[in-house]
Amino acid sequence: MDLENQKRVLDLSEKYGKENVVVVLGTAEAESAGLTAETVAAGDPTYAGPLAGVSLGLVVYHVFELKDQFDAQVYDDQCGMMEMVLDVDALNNEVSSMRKQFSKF
Amino acid sequence: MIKIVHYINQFFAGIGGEEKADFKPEVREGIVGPGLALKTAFGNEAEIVATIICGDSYFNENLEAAAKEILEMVKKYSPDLFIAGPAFNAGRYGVACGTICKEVQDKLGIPAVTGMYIENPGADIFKKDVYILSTANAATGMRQAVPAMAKLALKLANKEAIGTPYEEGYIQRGIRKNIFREERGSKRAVNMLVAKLKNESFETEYPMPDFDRVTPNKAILDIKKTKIALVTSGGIVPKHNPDRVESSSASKYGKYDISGVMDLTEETYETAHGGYDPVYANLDADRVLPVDVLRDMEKEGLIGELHRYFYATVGNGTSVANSKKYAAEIAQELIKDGVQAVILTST
Amino acid sequence: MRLELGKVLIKDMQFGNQTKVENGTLFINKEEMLNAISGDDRIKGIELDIAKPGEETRIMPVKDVIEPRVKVEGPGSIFPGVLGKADVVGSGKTNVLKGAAVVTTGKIVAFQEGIIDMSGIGADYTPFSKTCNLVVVCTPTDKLQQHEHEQAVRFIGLKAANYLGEAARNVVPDEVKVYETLPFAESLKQYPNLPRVAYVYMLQTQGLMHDTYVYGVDAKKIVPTIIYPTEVMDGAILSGNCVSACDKNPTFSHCNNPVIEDLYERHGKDYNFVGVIITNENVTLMDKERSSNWTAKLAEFLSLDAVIISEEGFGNPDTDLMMNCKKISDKGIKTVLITDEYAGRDGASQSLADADRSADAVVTGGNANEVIELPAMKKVIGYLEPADIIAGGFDGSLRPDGSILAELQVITGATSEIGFNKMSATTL
Amino acid sequence: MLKDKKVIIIGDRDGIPAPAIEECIKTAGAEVVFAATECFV
Amino acid sequence: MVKEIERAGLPVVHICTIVPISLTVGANRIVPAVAIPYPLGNPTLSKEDEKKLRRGIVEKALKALQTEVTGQTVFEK
Amino acid sequence: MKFIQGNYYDVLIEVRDLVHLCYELITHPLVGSVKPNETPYRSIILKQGINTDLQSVTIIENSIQTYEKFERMKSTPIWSQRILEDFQFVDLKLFESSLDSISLYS
Repeated sequence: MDLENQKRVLDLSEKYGKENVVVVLGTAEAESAGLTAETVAAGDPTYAGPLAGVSLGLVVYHVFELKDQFDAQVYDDQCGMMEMVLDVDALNNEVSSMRKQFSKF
Repeated sequence: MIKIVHYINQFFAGIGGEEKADFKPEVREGIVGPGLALKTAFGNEAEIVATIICGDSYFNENLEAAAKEILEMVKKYSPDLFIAGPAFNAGRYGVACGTICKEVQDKLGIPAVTGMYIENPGADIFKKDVYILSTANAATGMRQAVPAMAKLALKLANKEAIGTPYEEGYIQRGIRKNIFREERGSKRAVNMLVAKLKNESFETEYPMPDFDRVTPNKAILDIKKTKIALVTSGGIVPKHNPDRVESSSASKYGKYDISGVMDLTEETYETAHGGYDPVYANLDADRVLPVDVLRDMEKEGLIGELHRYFYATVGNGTSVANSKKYAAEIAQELIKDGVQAVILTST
Repeated sequence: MRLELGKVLIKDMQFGNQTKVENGTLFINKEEMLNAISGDDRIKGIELDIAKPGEETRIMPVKDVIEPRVKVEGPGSIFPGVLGKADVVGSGKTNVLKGAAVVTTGKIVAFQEGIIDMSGIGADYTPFSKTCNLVVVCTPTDKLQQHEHEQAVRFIGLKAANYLGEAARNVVPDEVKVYETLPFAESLKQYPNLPRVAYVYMLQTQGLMHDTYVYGVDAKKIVPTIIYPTEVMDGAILSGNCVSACDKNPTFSHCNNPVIEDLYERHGKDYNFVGVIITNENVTLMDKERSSNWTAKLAEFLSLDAVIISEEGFGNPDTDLMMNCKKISDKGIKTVLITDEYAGRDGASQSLADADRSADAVVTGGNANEVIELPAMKKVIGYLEPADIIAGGFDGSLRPDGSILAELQVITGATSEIGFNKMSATTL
Repeated sequence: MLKDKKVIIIGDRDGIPAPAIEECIKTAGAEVVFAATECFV
Repeated sequence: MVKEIERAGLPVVHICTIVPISLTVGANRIVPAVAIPYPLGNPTLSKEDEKKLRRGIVEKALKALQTEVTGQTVFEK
Repeated sequence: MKFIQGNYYDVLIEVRDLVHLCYELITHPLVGSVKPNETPYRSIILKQGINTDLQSVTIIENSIQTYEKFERMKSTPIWSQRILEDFQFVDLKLFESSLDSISLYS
């Protein structure tokens, strides 16, 4: 995950309180989805960024997991196309497994 | 407790990417970046007392000075163990990790470990000298790399016997080590013979030196429009060898402008090659590098263009790693300059 | 050709009143034996000594190791063409004093190598620490030429083994093993469906102290030829090679060639072992070309499917090995090679002086350059001083306390290229 | 689930980009405090 | 060396004296040369003849570059 | 017959230069099992040819590499006269054996 973005996540979670922050991902590949989820929940697994060794424990979802929460029409317009192309199950599994392991809220 | 100094680059120190690659060596007390992961892996057995950070460009462009500077930093902490990286597939980071590990090992007598992806150029250059843990090609492999590196590092620090590359996960060093096998040699030979007869798999105990092959590139369609470059391992250089290309064990190569040069003469060119009688090449370097003929052909329109630079190394005694490195660099430059085909001459 | 090999197991060796085998002990009448082996006026004196497994004894510099054997039935005698007539051997019955060996020692030239330690770490590397050894120490007359000296010691060793072998003539062997190879046409009929394999046996043949003899003929003067495996067991091939201790084949190893033994093990099951092609390792390139052409030709002539090729020695034989491998492979015959390595003390250098792509199945006897520390021994038979100058030794090799720091090269049979040992090397 | 939460969006140039996710989030009654699109290749 | 240039995507012809070495180092298009101290020359010839000889070798090299090959190929004298 | 004042290596280098000038190796430069970092003596037989002999080049280059490998491990010691004479003797015997082999077909 981008080093700049790690910094923003760190700052924002301090500003608003970790329990109030939710991270939503739009990642295309299961592997990078998992890594990003791990970064914001457990810390940067590559140990290169500001989140190295920092376990924020943030709640993290892939956008596909939240389908029911959104206006169906908007979701369909924005995400419908990619939902057909990408491996939704793999992505959801990867992110939810990270969430279950590392999210504290 | 075992004291460790850890070396990382500017990226893993969170300083920045390519734009910060000229970052000069700096030492920080305690742990930075991937050191955190190492700390977890080491538990109570070892402690990272300092982290040295250096930009990849800075290191590679100031190789000797940087190595010296870093060595001094390491010395101050008199650690029991030195760890660099892991560098994954980052080429210059890999070279830096390898260089500094070798220096620390050779000059300070401190065991050193690094980690790299097997195709990292640093791995090829340093695998003989340094234990390099085989890692994934990107930093996402940190989680797998670190515990294995820590394990190997602890063994080295405690002077325990190091197992095979397969057992320990390091990149094969190419070092032959005597072992005792289950069966006597003749029995092993018979087993191998039977496996070979039955077309079953078997493993040779002594692999022949590398016979790696490359698929040939497509032929040139219109040679009359082709820009051709000359490269030689015959050591042809301008008179008096301005770049001091060495007569053997070449540690550099030369790149020479031949725009306007129609013929290589005794007064202007010579050979730096130490592997053969140089008299004939010194009298007429075209005998090794046919500039005169190619100029004629260029004039006659038989070829598109002769590239304005030629490249020269000496073939003998050049280490495989070096010659690979030079050739890769030369090839990149040639492609950038729009060269479409190469004539390489060897003695 | 069918040979019954009777093994008389020897567990102990002692000097006694009569030379005989009793309950696994070989008693030797020293007087009688000295009488039997002396008579060469080039040798001033001969001493006999015994070295047994586990003793703190070092033998050096070792020239040859010979196993005592005796021909009980069938044509010829042991060491044909040398001690007896050049009759074709390899059939009938032969008895062996299994567990006994004759070891010859001598300073033929100043830089001699060849160490056998009977205990300690060095003993793990040589097969001859496991045998009860009768050591023959010969003192040459003054100013004896080296090649005369070499020849005298070689003959005395053979005579000694022959003398001891006689002790097994009338003993009922503890174990009998039968080895049989049929004439080629019959052998094909016997196993029509099995792949045909042979053993290409390379012999060191370069000159003084680098020679091998076949039925008494200097093997550099032969062209590659075919022999029955059992001929080798009766002493058809003898060593006159005493330079490279670790990877030369002493006469003992020729008679007990493990490649032949192990090829027999699966003969008739996985393949048909049809015979042995012996070839040489010469000094001139033309000879090398000719010999390798001939081995390949013979391999083709026998319609072989696969061969095992073993090397002897270091450096230029690598060229012979690769030539043999390449030319035989080019005929569509599969090859397995046995060699050893000189990869440097750190193991980082190129192991062989030659290489070929076809050599894709190689068994190695290990890196001869690896350094080993041999502890001091209570007793030294032979001469300790050469340690400094033996191959693989170096200045300061021999320490004041009698221990030796040297490369494995110095140990007789350590990196056997006919696969005598379990030692090998791997890439780290 | 999302109501009244502060949402950080990490989109993917090759997956769902941040602005698209943002549109959706708005319909769930949450506040987007940061949105970025990464390129993961 | 020749292998790395080929690997980078440039067709390369190797003019060398010792063909087996060229085969070992993995060149694909190989043109044999004259002798080690003078791969593209011959001091016993006159200047003109020597240049003619050299031109012959270079022409063969260019032909090699224009020839499609699938594996290691030696363009004989 | 050319005598090279120097050591094993100097002989190898001279032979390499000759090979590059179209001489052909008759005997293998690493003849015998005496290691290159032991003996200071070496006799090698060559014959003048017309073209560079490929096999000779490969062999001499490999031999030089082998020599360098051994020399890196441990350089040839300074031997006493007695040992030097023995090395001379072995070199002579190997040389004679080469001559014997050659006379078989010339």
